[in-house]
Amino acid sequence: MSLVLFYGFVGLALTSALIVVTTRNIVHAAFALMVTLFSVAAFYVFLDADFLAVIQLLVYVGGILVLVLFGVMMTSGSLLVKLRAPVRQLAPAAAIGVVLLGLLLHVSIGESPWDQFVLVENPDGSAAAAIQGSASERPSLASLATASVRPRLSIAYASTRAQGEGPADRLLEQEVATALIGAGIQRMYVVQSRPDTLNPTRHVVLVEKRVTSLVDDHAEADISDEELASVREAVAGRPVDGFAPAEVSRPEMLLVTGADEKARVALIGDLGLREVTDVRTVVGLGDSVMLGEFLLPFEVVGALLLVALIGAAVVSRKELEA
Amino acid sequence: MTHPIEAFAARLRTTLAQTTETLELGGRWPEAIPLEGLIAIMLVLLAAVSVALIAVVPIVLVLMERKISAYFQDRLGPTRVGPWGVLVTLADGIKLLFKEDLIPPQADKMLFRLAPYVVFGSSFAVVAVLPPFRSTVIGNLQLGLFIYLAVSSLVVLGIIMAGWSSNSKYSLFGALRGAAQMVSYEIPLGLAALMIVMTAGTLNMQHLVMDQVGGIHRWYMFRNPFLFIGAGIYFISSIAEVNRTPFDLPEAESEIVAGFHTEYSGLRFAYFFLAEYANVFVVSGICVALFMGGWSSPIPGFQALPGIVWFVGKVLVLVFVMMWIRWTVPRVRVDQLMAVCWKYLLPISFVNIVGTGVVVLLEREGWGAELPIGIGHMMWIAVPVVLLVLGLLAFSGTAPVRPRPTTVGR
Amino acid sequence: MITLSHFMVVSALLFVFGMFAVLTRRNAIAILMGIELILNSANLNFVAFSRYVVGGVAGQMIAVFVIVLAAAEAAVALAIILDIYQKLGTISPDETRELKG
Amino acid sequence: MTPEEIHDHLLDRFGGDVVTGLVQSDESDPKSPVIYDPAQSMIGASAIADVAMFCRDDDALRLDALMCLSALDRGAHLSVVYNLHSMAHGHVAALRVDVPRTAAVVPSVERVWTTASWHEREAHDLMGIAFSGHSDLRPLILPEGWEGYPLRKDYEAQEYYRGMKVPF
Amino acid sequence: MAEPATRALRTDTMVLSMGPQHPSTHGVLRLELMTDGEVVQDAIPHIGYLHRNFEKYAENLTYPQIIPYTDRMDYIAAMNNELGFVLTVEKLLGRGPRPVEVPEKAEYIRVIVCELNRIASHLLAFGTYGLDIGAFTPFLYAFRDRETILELFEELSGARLLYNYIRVGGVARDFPPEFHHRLRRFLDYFAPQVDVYDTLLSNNKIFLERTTGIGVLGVDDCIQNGWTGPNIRGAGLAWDLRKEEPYSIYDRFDFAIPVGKNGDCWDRYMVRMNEMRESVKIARQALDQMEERGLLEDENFTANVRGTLRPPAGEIYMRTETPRGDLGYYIHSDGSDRPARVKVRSPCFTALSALRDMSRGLLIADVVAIIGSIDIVMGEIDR
Repeated sequence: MSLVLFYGFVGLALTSALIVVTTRNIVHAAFALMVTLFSVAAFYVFLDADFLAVIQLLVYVGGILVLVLFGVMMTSGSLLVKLRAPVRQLAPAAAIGVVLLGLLLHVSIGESPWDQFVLVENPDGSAAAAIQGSASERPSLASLATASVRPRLSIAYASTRAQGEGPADRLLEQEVATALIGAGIQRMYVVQSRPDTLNPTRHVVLVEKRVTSLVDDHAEADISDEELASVREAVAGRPVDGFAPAEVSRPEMLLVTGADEKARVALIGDLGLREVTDVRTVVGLGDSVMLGEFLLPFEVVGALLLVALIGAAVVSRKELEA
Repeated sequence: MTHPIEAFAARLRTTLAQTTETLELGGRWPEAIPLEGLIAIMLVLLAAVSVALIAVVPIVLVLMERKISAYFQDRLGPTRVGPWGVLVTLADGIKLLFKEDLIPPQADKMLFRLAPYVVFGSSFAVVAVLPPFRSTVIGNLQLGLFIYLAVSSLVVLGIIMAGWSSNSKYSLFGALRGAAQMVSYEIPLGLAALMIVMTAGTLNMQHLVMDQVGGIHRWYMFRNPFLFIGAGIYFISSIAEVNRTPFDLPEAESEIVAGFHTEYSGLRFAYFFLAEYANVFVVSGICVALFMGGWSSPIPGFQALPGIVWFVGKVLVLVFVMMWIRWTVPRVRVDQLMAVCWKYLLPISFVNIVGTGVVVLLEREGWGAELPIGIGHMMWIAVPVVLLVLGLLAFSGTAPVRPRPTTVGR
Repeated sequence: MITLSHFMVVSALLFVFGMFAVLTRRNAIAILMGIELILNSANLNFVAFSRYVVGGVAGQMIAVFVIVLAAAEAAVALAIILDIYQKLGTISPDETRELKG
Repeated sequence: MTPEEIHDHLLDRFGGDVVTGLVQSDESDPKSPVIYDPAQSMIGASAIADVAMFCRDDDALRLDALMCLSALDRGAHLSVVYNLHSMAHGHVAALRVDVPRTAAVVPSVERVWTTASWHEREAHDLMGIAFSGHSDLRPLILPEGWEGYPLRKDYEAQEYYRGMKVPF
Repeated sequence: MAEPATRALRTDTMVLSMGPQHPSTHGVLRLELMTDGEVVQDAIPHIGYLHRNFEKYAENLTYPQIIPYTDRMDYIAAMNNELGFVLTVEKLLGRGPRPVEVPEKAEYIRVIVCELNRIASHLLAFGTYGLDIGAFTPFLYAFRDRETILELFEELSGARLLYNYIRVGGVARDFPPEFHHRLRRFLDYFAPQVDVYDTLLSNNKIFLERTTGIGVLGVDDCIQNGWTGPNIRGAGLAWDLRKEEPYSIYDRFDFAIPVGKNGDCWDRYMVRMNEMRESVKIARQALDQMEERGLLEDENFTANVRGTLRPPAGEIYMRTETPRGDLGYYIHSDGSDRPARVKVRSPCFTALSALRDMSRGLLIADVVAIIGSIDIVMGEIDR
């Protein structure tokens, strides 16, 4: 079903891109560009980059396209100017286009090198080892889990509240367990956090009495009180391993203890797979990543945007005194 | 690779379980129901909810607007169609249905037809993000609030398309004015929403609401003074976003007739009309979810009625205030409109963001831990002091009193 | 099953269309649209690769930067185009030959 | 000052050939008196602009408000009557210019009183008096291309106006 | 206006024609706006869409027959038009052999009726000005109160808008029984209502923002442009014909003239609002004086002139204070029963003539605000 949707969007994107290139009416071109950008946002959703899809919608379609439309309106006087270049210019451009297209298609469809291996990181983060994955199949979790190195894993979504026992859930549970075992993790507690009615800034943390042991095939066992206390203490109120208490307020949360018994908190997004880098899971793109590794580039880009804004305003200011 | 389907089915199960749990049917769904069955149920549920919202909401709001404006203006409003004029919107709809759909001569036919659907579509797409129920049936989207901002910026495109394609000076004027107004008021709107994201830490609307459960003191609006001002800014820019008086410049009757939908008639005009009222509902819905505790009840500990009743009640209060403003306040001029946004709303919201940032930081550092109530609430003590200082400043210099005309006896 | 090569084909086509527009269009703003198409196809490739091959969020981050830069570039480009339109009354790249020696 | 005193003031300022006479009401025959409520000073057509400027700027007169500018068709000739009023002194005066029916040209007083510009355009439309020196004498009330001057006694409505039958 | 040579670059001035069917042009006025974006560079008014040539009619009708046509000029304040014409004719007759003696009751009825009409006209101005600026509710309140006045007129003269009530030598009909009670009850009800309107619109921050400082015209510019009535009083000159050249029995009443300060839209609007209060005072004093002098029971309300009306030959000019300013009648009679020429000096005609200079460089919304503030009626401009 999602394949049909995907091909639908591909058709939409390509036809509207064609319209942008060939139509004589500049305004039609602008609105065709809108459709193209819209379908590119759809592709991002297919690539699990939904945060990026929304950014694309907001910045590109809502911002830049409106800017272009204003530009078109301002210079609408020149609308009727012939948009078509004379044939003398069309031929070479078309030729270059075809050659380039052939090159790109060869690269993307033929046996291309990077299907052969999956980039993984060694524990010390150094050289990446190559694992022979099946060409087009996305490397399944199981094959990764057995790798001796610490793999970049995807943890399937495991709902900790619904305790669903359906076949799909069992499968998901299985994938989670294998992935965590691969990362050297034994026990999985289920943590439920509810905002404290009395003191708004603190969070009462309920730790389920049951624990799922990952090693012996999901046996559910009640845990002793002091272990419950230790886990609760590990999570409640104090930042655990880099997560501020606010993070803890999420209801669906999975607490896993590593081999060295140090409690680590893994936050599970509910929209399919999330990349897990050394277990300190990151939920999609929106949260700490942006402020984590990519903080400096963001500041630079922010400054650049400001400069562009002021420059544009100065340049387009109409000479009032004229 | 079927992972989206798996995730979909899993979430489907959880939400179905939640609904049965709230309806006290014991949350265990038998595994017997196949995957396709689950999906079918989900789609039916989704369709039912959205159709209900699409059909019912504008009709109620249009009637509400006409009745309320009538009572403001000391008249009765529609009374003929149905008891107390309740069916007047249906009558309007039918009338518009049978009215002839004119397309102006040199209009850009294709865009002219497309514009209403773009505006109508993007206004209604935001309904998916609203968290009206205790257990979200529609979509537990991780990026709910962000999606709202993105989709609401699409309406601008629809308006420009409508204005450009109807090939008349007035509609082009209205469209450009509308686009400029909505684009510039998106910024304070976004900043106000950003403040909530900073305090709550999540973009998921359902989690925002759950953080406000438990009575009026838990509402973000009253958490700290900065958020209170943020709620004010959000409300003002949402009025501008929906093009209602005092910011209804795109359809300023007295200046440019009816703005971008001057040339529309019949069913196409009905789309614009419905879209406007749906937008009013959606914008106040988001405001309720963000600042006024969504489906939670204002009285601590008393959540007798289901979530939807509280939610719709609060939304109707907000819509009433919007209508109240519409029928008393005159219209702002174009440059004053821009001045309000760029010279007043934006600087205030920047200050607010810094303020909220400080509050969030202090709370995270654990400052508020030992205080009886949160640090945000403690800040309310500072408000009267600030007002006092501002008052002294304002009245220290003699403010220029409006020169009233002197009645010169002869 | 949607594989990496699907996305690469789509972005290749988008890229070619964009380039074709840049080369042949006689209106500065149409050229600007062509550039937007090229940037989008690049973004698509970045995200596709980060999803299928590399993992992690680096690819998406680059895409965000590209979008931000596209915004800045569009703003400045349009300002210049408007200025040219004010001065010369036309924005077709052939006729704006004022700087020619 | 009464209109008569103003007339004398103008007379000794401009002399007999410019201020040609005073039209006053005479109630000699009680049965059929002739009433000129504001007495009118007859002014030579060519000098009206300077007289008007003098009326406005002279300290004794200071007739700064043009109350009404009326064009009349007196059969033999057309005449333009300027009713003036002084806000400062409060007195009222009337100037009158008679022009032959065929060559009806009167210098414009637009520069003296701004309000005269529309009054003169209206007089030109309806009575056919051309005001020389007027900034833009486009038709004000009548549609473009309307033949004839409606307020003249000998006015015949045209048969068709742009294909539309005129006399209904 | 030739394109200024200095502007090297081609600005895209767009010609936007506002009217003649347009919600805010108060009748059939076409405004040709040269706009550069929102800023108006030139606003050329085109009038003549409502031109019926009253002056040609007047030359072919006898004096009593002309009165109904004077209503059709300023159809919102018809009584004041009629009064102007009738007073001019009576003044002309007064200088002739058979002067007309208007009974005292008729004089009082005329004053009451004209002041009521002034209130109704200002109410309409207040309501439509709210609409121009964007506030919808004041319009409803204004028209609700105006309705009571129109009902009073209907009871008195048979018509709501075009009354044909004032005649040479008196009025057409006497007060119906109990009329003065209803009138007094309306005046007592209406006096505090004006304060309600003040709170509704006058002191509203956005209304102030939209009207103060817009369309400013100094006193001497007003005189130059021939502005009269509330427009010139808004600029600061206390010029009211009822006080300057008291006609009929206005000198028996004590009322004030509201005057503005800096001649902007808000001042003109505020002058009209205060004038309504003054008109209520005048009407009340008139009613009291009628009761003191026992005129209510008095029968003769008209001098019922016998035979055809033949004023003496000659030319006369007289003006009266209508809600829009000085309405002047210039009558040239040749002794017959038909006037040789009737020229009407209309206050709105001169008010609109100044619009072009005032609206250069403003925004479209300001031009709409200015048109609303000078309160024009196209019937009177086109005649």
